[in-house]
Amino acid sequence: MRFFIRRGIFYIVTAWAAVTLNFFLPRMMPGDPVSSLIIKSGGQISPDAINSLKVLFGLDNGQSLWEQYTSYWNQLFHGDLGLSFAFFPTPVSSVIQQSLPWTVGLVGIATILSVILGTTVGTLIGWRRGTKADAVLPVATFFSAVPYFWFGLIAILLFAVTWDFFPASKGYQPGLIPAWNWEFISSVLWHGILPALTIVVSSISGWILGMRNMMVTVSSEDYVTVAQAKGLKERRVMVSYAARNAVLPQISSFALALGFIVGGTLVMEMVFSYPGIGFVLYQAVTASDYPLMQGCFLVITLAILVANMMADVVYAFLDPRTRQEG
Amino acid sequence: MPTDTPPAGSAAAVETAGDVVLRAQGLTKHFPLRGLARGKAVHAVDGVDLELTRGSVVALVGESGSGKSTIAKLLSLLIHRTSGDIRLSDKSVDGRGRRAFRRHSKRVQMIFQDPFGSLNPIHTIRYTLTRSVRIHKGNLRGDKLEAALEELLARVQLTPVDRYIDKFPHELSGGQRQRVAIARALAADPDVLLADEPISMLDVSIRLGILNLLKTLRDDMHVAILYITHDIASARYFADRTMVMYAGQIVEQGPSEDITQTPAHPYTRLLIDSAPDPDAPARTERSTSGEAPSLVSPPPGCRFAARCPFANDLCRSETPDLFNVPGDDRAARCWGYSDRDNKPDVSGVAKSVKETI
Amino acid sequence: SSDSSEESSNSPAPSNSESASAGAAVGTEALTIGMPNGTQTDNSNPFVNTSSAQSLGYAYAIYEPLFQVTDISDTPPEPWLATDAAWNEDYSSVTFTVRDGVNWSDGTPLTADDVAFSFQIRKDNEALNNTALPYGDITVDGNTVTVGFTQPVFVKANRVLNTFIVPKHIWEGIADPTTDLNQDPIGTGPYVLENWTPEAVKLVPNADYWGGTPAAPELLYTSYTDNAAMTTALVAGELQWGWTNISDYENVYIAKDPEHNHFWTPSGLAVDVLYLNNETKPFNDVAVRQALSMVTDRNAIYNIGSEKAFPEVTSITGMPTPAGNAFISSEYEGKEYSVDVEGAKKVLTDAGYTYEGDKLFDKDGEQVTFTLTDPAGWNDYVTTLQQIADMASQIGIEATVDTPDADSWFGDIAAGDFQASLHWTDGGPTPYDMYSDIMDGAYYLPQGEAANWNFGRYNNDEATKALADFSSASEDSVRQEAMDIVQKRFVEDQPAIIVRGRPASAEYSSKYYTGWPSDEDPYNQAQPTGPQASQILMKLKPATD
Amino acid sequence: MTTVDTNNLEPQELPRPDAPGVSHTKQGPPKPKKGSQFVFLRNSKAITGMIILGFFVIIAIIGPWIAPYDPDAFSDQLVAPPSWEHWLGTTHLGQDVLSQLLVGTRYVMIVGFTAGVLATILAVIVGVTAGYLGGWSDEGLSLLSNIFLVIPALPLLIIIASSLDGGMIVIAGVISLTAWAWGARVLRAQTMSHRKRDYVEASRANGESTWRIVLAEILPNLTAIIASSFVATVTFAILTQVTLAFIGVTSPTDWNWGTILYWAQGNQALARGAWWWFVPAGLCIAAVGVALALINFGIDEFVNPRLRSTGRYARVLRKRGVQARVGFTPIDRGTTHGGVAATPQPGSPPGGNSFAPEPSGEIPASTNVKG
Amino acid sequence: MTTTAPALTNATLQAADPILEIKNLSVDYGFGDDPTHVLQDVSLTLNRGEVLGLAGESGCGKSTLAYGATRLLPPPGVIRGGEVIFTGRDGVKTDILTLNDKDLRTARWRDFAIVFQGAMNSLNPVHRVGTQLIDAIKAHGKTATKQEARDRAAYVLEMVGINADRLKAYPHQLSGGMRQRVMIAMALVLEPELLIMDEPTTALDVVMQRQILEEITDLRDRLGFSVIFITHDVSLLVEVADRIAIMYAGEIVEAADAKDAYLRPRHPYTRGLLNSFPPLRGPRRELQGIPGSPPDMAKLPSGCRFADRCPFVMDRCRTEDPALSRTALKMSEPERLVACHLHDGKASEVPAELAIQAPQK
Ligand SMILES: Nc1ncnc2c1ncn2[C@@H]1O[C@H](COP(=O)(O)OP(=O)(O)OP(=O)(O)O)[C@@H](O)[C@H]1O
Ligand SMILES: Nc1ncnc2c1ncn2[C@@H]1O[C@H](COP(=O)(O)OP(=O)(O)OP(=O)(O)O)[C@@H](O)[C@H]1O
Ligand SMILES: [Mg+2]
Ligand SMILES: [Mg+2]
Repeated sequence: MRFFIRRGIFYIVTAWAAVTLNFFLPRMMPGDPVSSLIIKSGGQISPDAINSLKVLFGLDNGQSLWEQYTSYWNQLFHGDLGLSFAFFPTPVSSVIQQSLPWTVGLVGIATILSVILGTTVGTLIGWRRGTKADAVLPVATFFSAVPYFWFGLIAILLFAVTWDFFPASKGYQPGLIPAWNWEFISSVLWHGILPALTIVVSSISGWILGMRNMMVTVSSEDYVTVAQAKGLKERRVMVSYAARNAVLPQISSFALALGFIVGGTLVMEMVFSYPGIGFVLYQAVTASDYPLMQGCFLVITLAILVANMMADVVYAFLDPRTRQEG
Repeated sequence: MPTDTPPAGSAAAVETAGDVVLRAQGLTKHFPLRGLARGKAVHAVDGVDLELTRGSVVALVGESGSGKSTIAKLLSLLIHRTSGDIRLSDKSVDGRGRRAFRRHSKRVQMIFQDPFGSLNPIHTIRYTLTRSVRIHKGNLRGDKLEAALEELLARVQLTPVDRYIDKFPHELSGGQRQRVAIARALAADPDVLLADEPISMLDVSIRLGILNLLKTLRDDMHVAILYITHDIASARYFADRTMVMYAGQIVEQGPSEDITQTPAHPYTRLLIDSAPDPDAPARTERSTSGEAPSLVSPPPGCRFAARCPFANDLCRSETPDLFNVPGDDRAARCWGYSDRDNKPDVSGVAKSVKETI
Repeated sequence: SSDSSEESSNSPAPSNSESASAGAAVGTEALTIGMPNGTQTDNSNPFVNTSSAQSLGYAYAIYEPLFQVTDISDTPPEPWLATDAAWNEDYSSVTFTVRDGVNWSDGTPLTADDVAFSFQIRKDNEALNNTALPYGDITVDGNTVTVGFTQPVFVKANRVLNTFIVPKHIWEGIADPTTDLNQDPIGTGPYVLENWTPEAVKLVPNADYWGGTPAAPELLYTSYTDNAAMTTALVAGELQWGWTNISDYENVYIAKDPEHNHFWTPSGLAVDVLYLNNETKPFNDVAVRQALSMVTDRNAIYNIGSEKAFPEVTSITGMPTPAGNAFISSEYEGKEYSVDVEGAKKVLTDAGYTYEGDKLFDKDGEQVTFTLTDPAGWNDYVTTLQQIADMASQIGIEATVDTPDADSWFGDIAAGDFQASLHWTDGGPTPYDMYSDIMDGAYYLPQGEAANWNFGRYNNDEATKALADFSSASEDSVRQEAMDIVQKRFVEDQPAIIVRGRPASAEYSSKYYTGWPSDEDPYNQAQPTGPQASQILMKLKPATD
Repeated sequence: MTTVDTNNLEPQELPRPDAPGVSHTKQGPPKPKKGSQFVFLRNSKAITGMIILGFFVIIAIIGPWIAPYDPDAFSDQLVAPPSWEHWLGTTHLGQDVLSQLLVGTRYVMIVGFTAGVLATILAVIVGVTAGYLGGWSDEGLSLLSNIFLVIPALPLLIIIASSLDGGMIVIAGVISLTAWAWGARVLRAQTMSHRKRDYVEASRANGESTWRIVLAEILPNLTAIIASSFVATVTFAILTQVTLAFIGVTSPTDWNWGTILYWAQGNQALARGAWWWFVPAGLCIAAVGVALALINFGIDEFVNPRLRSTGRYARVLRKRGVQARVGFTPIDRGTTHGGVAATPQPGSPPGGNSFAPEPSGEIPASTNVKG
Repeated sequence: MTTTAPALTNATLQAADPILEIKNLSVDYGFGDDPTHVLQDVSLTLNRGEVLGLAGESGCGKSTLAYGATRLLPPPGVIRGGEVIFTGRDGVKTDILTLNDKDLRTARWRDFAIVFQGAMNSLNPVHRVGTQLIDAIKAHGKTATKQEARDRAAYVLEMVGINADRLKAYPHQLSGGMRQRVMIAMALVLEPELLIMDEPTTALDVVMQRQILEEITDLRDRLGFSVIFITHDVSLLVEVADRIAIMYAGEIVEAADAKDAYLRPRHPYTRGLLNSFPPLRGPRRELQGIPGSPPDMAKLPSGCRFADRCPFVMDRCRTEDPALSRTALKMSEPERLVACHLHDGKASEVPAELAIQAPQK
């Protein structure tokens, strides 16, 4: 029990620290939402509007930082994330609501795909090490070593522009109304393929490598040799004895990755004009949109913590040794 | 900071063979538990009295987990005791504070079980020994340092010195490494050597070499040695006195020869019976089974009661003290040797052993 | 043009009936309109720039202005929701006659009350008054509305005419118009909002539109994360209308479909100007400013920095042509910029500067250097700065380009903490805004205080007075006189270096619809995100081929 | 998080505790040779990586001198494809792409390595302190690193980088600030495992001071891990700075590979078909990335001897047609056993070394076995 | 696989019924150019029903021999030659080294099972003990139903003195001794004919060690399998084994009946080894042990590998590698083999310590 209380306290303190950091960081940036907006408009908004914008955003009442901080927590406890500046007066919560599912959906699926594929490939090449299959590794490494945006842009050029296989941007065909009908869903899937593939290809090497190395390490454990000595089928030894144990460290990495899914892959969303939260956060940053930044950070932080909590649980479930303590 | 401990050198000069250098009284160590069982503790060592005298070897035997290493660590002040007292040359020590700890470590040195682990793989022998010399003998340099190193290696019979001094641990055999570990301890010119299973990780054929080396140290330098082992035969071979530990307590103590030949405590007997012995006629009776009691909540009464063929209700309800056993300075923690009316009959212990001889 | 108020306000609404009849021809293709403005949220508040409605521009397909005005040509204001506007002598009050027969898309008729309310709401809510107009009394009389101002607003007249009108019966019930998402916008415009999704906003024709039926049966507004993504969409033909900066647009965009793809950059009276800090070295010396201007190769900038997308400024008054032709002082008529390295060097050496090797040293013996700043990420600006730095090196001045982040840059510029920086100016029907933004002493603030304009801290009483005269004069001749003075000061003092025009450009495709503004018919600028949107949408006709 | 983590990072280079005999043989723990803590660099993968990296380091040093043009210098050839004059073509300003690449290498390397060094120092300080001290200091420091792990790096970077307008060192510092936490976790776990080892206890018992134990006893044993985390951080730093430059967060006028891509993308190089402007910088980054990955493979194999044998023998084995598998020891009746007939021929007498209770004086039995 | 008529003449008289014959087994570590030749041409025969002890100090190749013979050596181990002939109860001989994967899998655990050194690592920490036991049963299709398999697992577990409800336990929930027993139970689950035990008791304390030894001896008597018992504790072997083979640096240097070897060592190494164990009973005496340390297997000296440490070393020891052959006292002990030049010549030339005669029966 104490174990869980300790973990609980740990998570709460982490969350508090992260939220606080998230509050102060944006405010330490130079500039303010109004000037950012004017700059961004590049002449569309006249500086004459500065005053009206200040009034609009409620930045004219001269609250001290501490007052803002306390009222921020107050708002948080009431589930109110405030109004976004960049999309004024849209509430932060609806900006997040609108963008989060896309990111979670696409990046989530891509990550899961990447993990499953990578782990499987890693299992195989780790098990049959020294065979030609090892050649997968340098190829995968190459794709993880190129910057994602570079890779993504070339992928767009090749697969969307040169050969018109996939759409170049957006989450679905503009004009479709989100609904649970085939037309919409197929459009979403169709638009998701290229971004998802690029994510998978560029992130898979880590999973392959991690699993392969663990497989190699675990393969030389005595219990694997014992399993072989028992005359078990090769598949069973590989899956149930070697991979089953080797996969444990992947879980924690996966949890971390899951957490970061929510952060979105900003670069992917930029490159593919994908309607996710990563790009929203980026816009919030460039617009000095504190409320939105805080909201995004909060969601990301919580997601990472929850993912880690889940990882703790799953890990305890998969590795009986850790259950001992709790 | 305790300042009453006299400088080590002078103390060493005064004391001669036979003097008690290190004495522990009621030494107790409870490791607090974490997690669910918080509030409870592992009673690793419970009320151990022990004396180390110059020029003699005391063996501490017992099964795995009985608290032997914990005693060694307590005596070297690597961990802090829960209660009890440790007196070095009759001065209580607790090693809090760096200087006090160093002073203690100068006189009480420890040798670890695993010579493969106790030498840092990335340092040469020269580095390891130089550090020890510098810590304990002042900042020697040049020829003086060289001479000190040479002398150390010569003492542990690693000669010619040049062949070993610049080697890394992995380039040496286990026996050689253990000698280096001993040399490191000797650099402090200690009065007490705590040898925690110094040979159990070594090849059979080189074990004796180390034991014989320790013997020389005892005889030539009058070092007091605590020899920890689970091999009771080697205790007989090497130690003057033997103490048998079971579940955190001393259950029997006395001269090694007496203990091995006429064990008084049923556990000692079990230990001796269990040791492989090609000379002994084939034993037919099955030995006692069962495992040591939990150290977290030790059962009331004698800790060995659950496995003891002689145990009666008394044993299961009241904790025995160390009672004197007939013989020269012997004692056993067994109700059988008390003068209680309802004491168990342990005559079978000595009898059965005598028969086998 | 410098039409008098009477003229402009009395001009009839010639094109309106035209567009109404043209509306009879209805196309079949949806018109897709895009902007590179990133994420959009379900927010159709027409007042705030941050709403999706403003960001994508569909607010202007729904809400209409009183007049359609344009800065790019001397086309007179076109009456729209008002049929007439009458200014008083000093432009401190205007009376609008509201058009009859206009209905809101919920069926309620448009009244003078709605118009008055639309001004009143801006007056009452400072947050909504983003044109910073000094509203005075607002009164209704029958179907006329009189809007008073506390100061003359001659130079802001277009902004007044351009004001879009919102329905009183809706907005008066809204507690806080600044934070209302207005997700069900009711306007008078040719289109109504059909549905809103993050990827696209769909608008369909307003069945009851006063001006007829628009040609496009459906508008799809969509947003891209950046220029590149939007360019890809434009090139692919997914988009028919929008505005983004396309590098090498001729090859990248036009060449893909030369017959239909258009990139139109009508010159207005806004410019990109290199602000020089008149209060610090080296630009506190007019000679250096002059010399730098003399070696600034505006043609090269046109070709490279602007990638031919922005018109070159040729008149030495910095006035973009042809939009500014009418305002150019007779003294400078026909005088054009030309690169004159030797002349520049002479100016410098005459002023006491010396050369050592090819490095320029000032009177104090210090080498002349300066830093050009503009935010990282503003590609065309930074490229232009690099060109200018290159040009400065021809006269021995060592210039470096620095790219701080946008926020710090913005702060530094306002506070006058810079040496040279490329910035835009406002446009307007007259060159007043342009010059005022550059050199109006009324904007002058000491260094360290955040100025709204005149970042270069030019402070010349003559120029300041001339600008004030221009804005408050009620006679054209007085204005021209004032404008002549302003230009003379600009040319002689060279407080800043105008490098190019800053038009309101747009891309559009005539594949499905024609009738876009163009050089042949420059009735307004072509961006989809301004009040002109309703005008353009009504001018469109289905392509006949 | 921590539960997971320690399992993950359980030291793998420990000698098998149950087989003390092996440690003086080839299978033993890392064998540092005198004067060289970097034996892992002898690994062939690591060598390849080092060569590639070395190439770029040299470019970083001499790049600005061997660049054929000033990377800022304009020319009349705008967006020209590769030619003799401009091997990698030109940009929209007629600048020479090759020169930009050569000049830009320095920035990339300096930021990458500075960030790597800074982050590694931070990681070592936090990780080793937490791991060695344990208790509350550990809890606190772990919390700190967890917070830095939890905060999404890229937005944080954008915020910080854009608020300090930055030269390379600032950028490097900012990157290192977001990059140290992972390494600290790894090092903490490693330190904890070392702290419990006998040699640490032994030097403590011998009277060594705490700081000396940490610096002289534990830290050198972490060399490989530190090196590996350093290399990983450098990779991260390079990719991050390039991404930052590409997004336009850092100054696009300081030449590096990211700014090349920034200008290329900003001027729609790909749409224009100016591949020479966009592709080479990406490939350079990939080359450095792969080089660093190879070095890390080398370190991995050094740290984990089980990985080592795989790589080392893979080719030899493939040539011989045998496969090293767990549980099925390969049989290779090759020719290396001089003199001794490795393959028992049916009917041939077993060597004189046979041990079986045999009748005296007789010719040993022969058994005929058919496969 | 079939057998030809054995060419044994009077060997049949000895009732030699080999179950496992290792012939000329050579094993290398390392696939590269410079492998360590750990075993070279080692031969060893195990008879049916016998407990064969394999002793020798750490690193001399005991495990390598056992795993090599069953092809379980982990990489980089590689078998460079030899044969390992297993004779089933039905008399069919198979060479384990030539079996294909499938046949080898089938033979494993059914014909010969192994208890690995260190039970800590031999059980998969993430699977329940029961699962791991049942795995082996199912892999060989020994039982039809799950329930039968579970019953069988429970049965063997009780056989080694562990309550059947421990089937549900995870390895970490068991003590070291229990884990070791689980391993033994697992090895016995298919009633193999041959059991190889690699130091099954080293990690345990003496009390536990004795219990387990007794159990093994019991089970052997009941089930009648043959055992290869590996340890470095010779005194232990003398108690459990029928026959002992002493290994030194990858070679078998002496092989003899257990008691014979203990009482009358013929090889100087055996003698030294026995002299290294202080006796628990009987007179206390000074022991010398064996000076020096074993050679590095990677760079073995030429000649006799023990020469450097041998008190009786002769010149030829340094050049000639002695073959494992009969002792100088051939006639009186026909079954003993020793690899020592001292025994090449006449019995009278053997130093007295190495020529102790057996008391006449
Ligand atoms: N740091 C610790 N925290 C908690 N419990 C401990 C700690 N150190 C030792 N113990 C426990 O104390 C008891 C005694 O341990 P100790 O190491 O002294 O035994 P030992 O007799 O040396 O055993 P061995 O022969 O296996 O070395 C054991 O039950 C052990 O689990
Ligand atoms: N992977 C390996 N690479 C190189 N040499 C090895 C390897 N594994 C074992 N060896 C060497 O092979 C020899 C025999 O090892 P083996 O494990 O068979 O010894 P052992 O007699 O079983 O020792 P122990 O009593 O310690 O178990 C040893 O010298 C060892 O160093
Ligand atoms: Mg111990
Ligand atoms: Mg072994």
